[in-house]
Amino acid sequence: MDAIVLWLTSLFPQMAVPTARLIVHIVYAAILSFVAPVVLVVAFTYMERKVIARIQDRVGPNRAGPLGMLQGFADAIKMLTKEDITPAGADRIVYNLAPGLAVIGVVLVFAVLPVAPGVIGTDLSIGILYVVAVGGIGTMAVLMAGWSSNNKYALLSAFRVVAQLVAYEIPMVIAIIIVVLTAGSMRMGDIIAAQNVPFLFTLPVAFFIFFVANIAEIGRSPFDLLEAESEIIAGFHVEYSGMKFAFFFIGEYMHLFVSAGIATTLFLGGWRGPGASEASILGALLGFVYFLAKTVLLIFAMMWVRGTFPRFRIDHLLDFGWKFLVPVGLLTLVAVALVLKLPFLSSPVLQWVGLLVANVAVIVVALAAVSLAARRTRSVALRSVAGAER
Amino acid sequence: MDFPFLTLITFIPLVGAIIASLIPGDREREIKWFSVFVSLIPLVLSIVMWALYVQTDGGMQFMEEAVWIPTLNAYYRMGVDGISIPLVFLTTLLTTLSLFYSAYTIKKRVKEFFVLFLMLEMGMIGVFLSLDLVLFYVFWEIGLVPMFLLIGIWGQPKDRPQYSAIKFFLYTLVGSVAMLLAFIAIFLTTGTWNILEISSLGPLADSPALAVAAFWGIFLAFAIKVPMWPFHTWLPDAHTAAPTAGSVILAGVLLKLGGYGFIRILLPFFPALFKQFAPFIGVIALISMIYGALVSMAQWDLKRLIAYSSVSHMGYFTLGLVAAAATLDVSDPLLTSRAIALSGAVLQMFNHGIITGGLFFLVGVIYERTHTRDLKAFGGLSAKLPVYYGVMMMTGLASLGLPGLAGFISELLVFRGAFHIMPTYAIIGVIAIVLTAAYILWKIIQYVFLGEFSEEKWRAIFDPEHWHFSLDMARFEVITMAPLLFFMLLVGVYPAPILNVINAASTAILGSL
Amino acid sequence: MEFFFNLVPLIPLIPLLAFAAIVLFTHRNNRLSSNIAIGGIALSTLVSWGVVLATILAGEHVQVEGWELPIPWLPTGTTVFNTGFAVDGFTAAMLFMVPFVCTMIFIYSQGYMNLGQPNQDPRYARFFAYISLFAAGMLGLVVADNLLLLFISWEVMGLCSYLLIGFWSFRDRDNEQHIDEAQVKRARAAALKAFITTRVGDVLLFSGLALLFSYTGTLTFREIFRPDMLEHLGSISLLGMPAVTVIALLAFGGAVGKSAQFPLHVWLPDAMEGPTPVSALIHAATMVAAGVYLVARMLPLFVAGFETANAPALQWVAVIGAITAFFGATIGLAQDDIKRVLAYSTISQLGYMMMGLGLGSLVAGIFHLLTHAFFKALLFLGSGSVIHGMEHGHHAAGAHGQTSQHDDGFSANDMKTMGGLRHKMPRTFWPYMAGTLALVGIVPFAGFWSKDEILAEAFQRWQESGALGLPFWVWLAGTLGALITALYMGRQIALVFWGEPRHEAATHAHESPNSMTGPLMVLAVFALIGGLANAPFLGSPLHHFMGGVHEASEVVHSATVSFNFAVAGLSTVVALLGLLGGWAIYRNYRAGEVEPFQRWLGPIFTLLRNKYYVDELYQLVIIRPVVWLADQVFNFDNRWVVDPLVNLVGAVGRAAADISLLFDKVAVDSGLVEGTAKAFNAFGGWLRQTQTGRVQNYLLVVAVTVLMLLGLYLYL
Amino acid sequence: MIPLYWWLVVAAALFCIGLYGVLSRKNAIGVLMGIELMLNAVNVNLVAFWRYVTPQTLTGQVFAIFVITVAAAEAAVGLAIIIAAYRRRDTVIVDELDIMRW
Amino acid sequence: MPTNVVQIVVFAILTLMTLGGGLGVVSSRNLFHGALFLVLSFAGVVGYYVLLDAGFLAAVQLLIYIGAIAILILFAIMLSRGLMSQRQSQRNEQWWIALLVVVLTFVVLAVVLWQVDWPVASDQALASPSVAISQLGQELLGPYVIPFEVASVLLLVALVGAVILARETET
Repeated sequence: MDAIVLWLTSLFPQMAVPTARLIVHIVYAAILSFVAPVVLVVAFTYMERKVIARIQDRVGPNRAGPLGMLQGFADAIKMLTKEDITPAGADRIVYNLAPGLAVIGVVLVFAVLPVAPGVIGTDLSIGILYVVAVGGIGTMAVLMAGWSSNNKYALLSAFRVVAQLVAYEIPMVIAIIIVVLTAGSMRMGDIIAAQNVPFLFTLPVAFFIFFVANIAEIGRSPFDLLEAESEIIAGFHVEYSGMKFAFFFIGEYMHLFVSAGIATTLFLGGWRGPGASEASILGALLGFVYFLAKTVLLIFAMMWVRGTFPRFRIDHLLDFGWKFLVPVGLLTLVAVALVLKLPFLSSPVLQWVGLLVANVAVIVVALAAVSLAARRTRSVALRSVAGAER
Repeated sequence: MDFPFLTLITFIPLVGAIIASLIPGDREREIKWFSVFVSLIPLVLSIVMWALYVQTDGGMQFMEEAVWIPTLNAYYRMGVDGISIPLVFLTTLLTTLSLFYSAYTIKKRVKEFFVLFLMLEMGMIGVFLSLDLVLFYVFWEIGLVPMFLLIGIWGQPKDRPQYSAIKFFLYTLVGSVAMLLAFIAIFLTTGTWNILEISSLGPLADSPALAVAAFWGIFLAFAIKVPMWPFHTWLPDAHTAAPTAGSVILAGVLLKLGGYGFIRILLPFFPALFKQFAPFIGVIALISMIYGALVSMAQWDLKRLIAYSSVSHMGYFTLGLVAAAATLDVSDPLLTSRAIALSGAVLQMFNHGIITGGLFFLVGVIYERTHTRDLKAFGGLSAKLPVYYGVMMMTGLASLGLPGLAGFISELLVFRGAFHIMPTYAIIGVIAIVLTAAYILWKIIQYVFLGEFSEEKWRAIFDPEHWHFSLDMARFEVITMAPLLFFMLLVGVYPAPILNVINAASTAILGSL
Repeated sequence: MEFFFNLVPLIPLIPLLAFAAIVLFTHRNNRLSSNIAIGGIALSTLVSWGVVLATILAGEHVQVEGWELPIPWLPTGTTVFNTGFAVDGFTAAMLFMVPFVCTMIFIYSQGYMNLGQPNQDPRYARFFAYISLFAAGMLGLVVADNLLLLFISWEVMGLCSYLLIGFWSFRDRDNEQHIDEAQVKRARAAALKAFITTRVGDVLLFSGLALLFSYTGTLTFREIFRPDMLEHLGSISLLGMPAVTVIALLAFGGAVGKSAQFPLHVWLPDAMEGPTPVSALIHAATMVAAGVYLVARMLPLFVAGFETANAPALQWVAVIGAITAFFGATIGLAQDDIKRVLAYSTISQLGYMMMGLGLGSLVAGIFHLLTHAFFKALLFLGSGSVIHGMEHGHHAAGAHGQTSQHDDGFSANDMKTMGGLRHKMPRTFWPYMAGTLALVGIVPFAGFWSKDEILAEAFQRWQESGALGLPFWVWLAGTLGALITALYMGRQIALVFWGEPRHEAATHAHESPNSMTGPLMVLAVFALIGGLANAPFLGSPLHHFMGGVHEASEVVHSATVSFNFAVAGLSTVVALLGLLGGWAIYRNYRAGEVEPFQRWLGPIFTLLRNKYYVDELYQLVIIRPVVWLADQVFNFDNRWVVDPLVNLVGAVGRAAADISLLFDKVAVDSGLVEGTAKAFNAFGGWLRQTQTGRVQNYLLVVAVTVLMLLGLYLYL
Repeated sequence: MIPLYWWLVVAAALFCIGLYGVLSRKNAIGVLMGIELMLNAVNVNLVAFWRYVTPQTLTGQVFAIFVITVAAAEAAVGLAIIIAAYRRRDTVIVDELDIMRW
Repeated sequence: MPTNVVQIVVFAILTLMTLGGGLGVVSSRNLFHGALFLVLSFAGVVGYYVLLDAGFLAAVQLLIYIGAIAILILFAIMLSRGLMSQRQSQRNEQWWIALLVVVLTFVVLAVVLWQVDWPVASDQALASPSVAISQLGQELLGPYVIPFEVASVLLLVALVGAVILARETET
């Protein structure tokens, strides 16, 4: 980004550097806020439908445009032309505020997402904390939507959303803390710089937790309880239609992208890759490509998960969050902190190995505990069954 | 730093109470035995401490000191001398026995009972150990609340437990407030809360009126707790209403808090004033002794009788104290007499704790079986409950001061001191001894145990459905009483081990006034 | 010989251990328990006699100066109080008598309590535990080297006395048939009376002890009796007297209670409610002797500061002793209960001992104590044997269907139901006769020598002073007492052993078991020869043995009184006259007749006999009008002055107690305490109106307050 | 830079608004919200003082963090109490929760 | 230091948000709206923190006040929804006294705050505030470690307490 600023000042010598920077930022923000949503939503709906279709042994969209590529645009147009309804008895202001807030909450995260070397809205010293903090806005939007719809199902859904988001925010934050601990900074740039070996390989447990929690945060299958059609029709946005519904839709897919992007930054080394550097435009472009590739890969993984796993029951979902992810996360946190403080693991390589070993140990312990608990539950269940028979 | 005996003894019960409060309330067995176990720890520690205590030195030992509330200049100061060691031991012993006894007899709200009891123990021990007025006051008040609840919640419904509990609470609180004001006055003039330091400074020397006020303020608090006539009327009510273990602790330890306060605080702070008022306080002591004995004699309620006997017996203590304070002469024949009187007073506290504690246990024994304490309802029980008869006989005899048992030694020492220093008082006080024999033998022994055993009368009061142990004293009751009987005999036959420490401390305290 | 001295602590300890063993372990096994008790006391006797032997062999150095074993016991101020044991001639003399008599009585008890019989006492083992404890107390008292240990033992005996008098004071209807309810009540009253009455004396002693302790800082006899200490005590003035006299009088108060001296003697006749061995053991031979022992032991205190002849404390002892000796004897004259006669005889004889001591003669008093212990134990045991025989006879009669058991008012103790028993119970009769002769004072029985020494002492003192002063009256009382003693003993043996049986029970009475008669015979031997211990023609060996124990105090001197034939002759004649007279008068007395004495003495006899009506009073029988003079004197004793005094104190005490209670409830509790509470309650009721229960109200108040404070702070 | 006084006055205003909420709202949740406002006002003050008086040491921020902690705890417990009261007594109107009256 | 116009404008907007939100909180009849106003007010405070160079606190404020407390409040409001009739007045009867007191308090505070001469740091110091988060961490775990631990215990207790309080009574 500094490169662009330089380029701009060289192009317009009379332009002051701060002004140039301001212009660049505004342009960047505009791209992120207006262009990215549309592009991303269209691209990812297409991709998702294709992927799911493949998994389910179907072809997927194939009518609109070549290979059905224009399907997304078609849907968008359909959305825009639909009737905009505000239900009677709804809390009008809140009802209308909610969809916008849903998008804003996500867009704000873009500000600290390093999409390429040197390309970042602002590299805050508390970058990752900011991401977490802003995440609350999305929750707020859901609550507002659910409440203001004056619809029983919408409200129930909102409750579920909050319960789920609160529950999974904690393991997510723990995973982030593990990363921050290892990187020694909350600044996105520093985190990327710390990943000579991507954290995926040194902190697999943290990655797993983060990944799972992320899926839950977005509310995608198998954690899509909030919009479980069979239980609560379609969730908090059941009363929404047309453009307002589209906003939620956009918000969701942007959230998908952003969280995948954050995961990339935290665990896959962000834009890093051979040849990527801040020094040249080319290097930056290369970095962007790496970033995009990694992100898409993660999104693909999420879709894969969606296509593979059945939906959780609500109590299982909460149990999984509170009784598995949180304890495992805490255990990992302690283990990682210990490894980092061990004096004889001075060299980076040794430290990587140590971290990996600690993570593997945590996995073993966690699996052992789970299997033990499962066995006990099963025996209790069997016994109660036997008692019932007798 | 040395092994922190005092802190551990004081706070282990608290830790135990906290842990016990975390045990689910329906696991009564675990709560009961855990509490008993916890109370054993301070008991063992106090015994070890006694063994390690250097007996030839009458001063404070095992001192601990730490800054506590800097803005108040209050310190966490603890220490024991020969006065407090027997009392601490008495507290831990009686607590353990009470908990053990209660483990069998308390049926309702078990958890609260045991938790409160342990907290009570902490408060009581704290009073005996603290050497800082703030700390002293805090512990003093801590003990109040659990006792209040013990009386109020576990009291016998027909004895108006709420009334009694509130009476107890208010009485003590009035005294506490007066004491607190006096403490503050002392602090404002001396700038320290350190009991030892204040003792050596002699507070309020330059404002006699204030000193007198402070003296009587503190006196009131301790006199109510002891209790002296005419501040005693809370005692029979509280005793009657309290559950057995509560009565035991009330008589055995709580009354000693007042006595201890007299020796540790009032006497060293205001020796001259104490001397000045000694004739008056001596009269109060005599009234307490004789009046308590007379009222005991007129009672038909066994527990109330013993409660009044406490008033009488603590009168002996007061007499000893007054004798020790009635002169400030430290030359030898007089100093010896004063030290003997003070030792006798302290020993009287210890003995009273053991004996009257035992008597209350024994009342509990019969009460658990019959749910009555009316002396007229019994008769001829010695044939039916021979072991109980024997134990009661021994305890009663110890109480009336039969030589060879504990009560005699302290009475002897008290009178030995008093006869030298204030002979007139001693001669009058002797009357109480005869009266004591009369009410113990006439009322308790004769009405309960002697005479003809009547099957109909017994069947009317005995309730076999609620009593699951043997008719005569059950094993746990015997175990509860055994240590007390042992100490009655030990102190009566060979008091040197306990008197050594007491005597050294008394001599030291009187010598330094 | 030092070996035996080292065993001294064992003497009281062995019976104590026996007591503990029985109470704790063997109380379910009756035979084992009694054997333990007997074995314990027998062992103790052996040790004691060893000590006595050692003392005799050790010569004057031990006999006079004593052997001591101090034990540090009680730290007092800057000093340490020692307790311990000591043996000197005096102690040794007591040690010869006490455990031996005890042993005899223990053995006797085994039979008396019907070991192995169907009517064995249900609390058999407990009985032996008590008497073992008693023996421990008495022995501890004897070997104590200080007043405190003495006092402890003293009280232990008091306790045992209480327990044993009240031994039949409760009953279990399931197990006991032979105890009637009246007896239960009497036993209860008697036990309590005994304990409280002696306690009055004890408190006096306790005060004396505390005073002594206060002034001297020690209670060890040897140190108290040091001349400088006595001088120091004599120099302190207390209540207008030398302190030493006050202390001595207080100690004598204790002795009066314990030894049943006038006016605290009332408990002793009632104490006969206990089993007979108890009467023998405690109320005749040993415990009551403790008072005498105490006075003897403390004799230097009584004398200190004065000439022996006019020491006020000592004079009191003599006066009280003389009064008791005479009065006790007269009452004994009119009693029908065989044990009561002996009880009053005991009181009277104790008076003799006090007389002896009061005259300043240690040896005279103690000599009589020793001989009296033997023959009085013998008499009591004999009477027990008689009663036992009568009871069996009664049972046998009941079994023959001639009388029903409970409703005829039969008392096995009543001499007027007996008669002619010398043929039925010969092995009881002969020892009993020996005891009687000893008590009456016929040559050469023990009582003659000892009583004579006292009378001789008094006589000599009278001769020395030459006036009709105190010694004369003492001598007169003694001699008249001897006459009356002989009279009532003559009456007794005549009623019991001569004449015809006056009741079915006496007809069917038969001899007691060997365990009972055996001790009687042994004791009879001592009653016969015991007097030789200090017989003048043998050179008064006892005098030499123990006479010097108080020499060190430099105030008590031992001088031998020479044998005075005039005195001895007079008393022998008097005794023979009385004995034969009594025997002759009552020999042919028949059931239902008016008593000869009553016929002759008229009102005086009724006066004496009213004692009997008091017993009836306890049994709730109406007292008939009697001659008013007799009534006056009797009442003086039992209804107006002495007994009522005790009762009055009790009544006043109870009234005071009730008033105190009332005062406590009405004034202190309701008025002061609850009034305060009510005032606060009203104030609180008014104040609680502010308690709206609304948080925001409270908060608003807080806010306004803060605002106001802020304003104050800013603008003031 | 903006003068310190402005910050303080704004914080005071926020505090007073919160206080008014606490004192006047009927609904317990409203009261709680008022409390939150007051706590925020305090925090603004703390941070402002940090920035203007002791910018070199972070004491002000530290205290703000503690206040936030307390606020979080207070909100959690307060709301739990309100919910519990609502369950029992079927009301969240503060004036109706007056069993402590007299 | 000179006052920047942009800063003043931003300050004014934030103040509007904060105080306006606050007034909305205390005055809105609809409690849900009140809660949303609360969020607005919190957002304004977030802006204040940014303006005061306390970025970390801003994030924390966002995370905790908006992300947690506000949501909790919304939650509670929704749970007790049945009682919120809009017609009923949301003010109790003492509101006017309260208003009086509050206004007075504000006046007094404003005057007092004006009168006090605040010891503002030197310009140089003002120009370079310490904003390093690591320093904050060191402060928390250094001099303030005990309050820090106490706060953590407080949170735990609050957590447990809230759970117990809100739990359905088992029947």
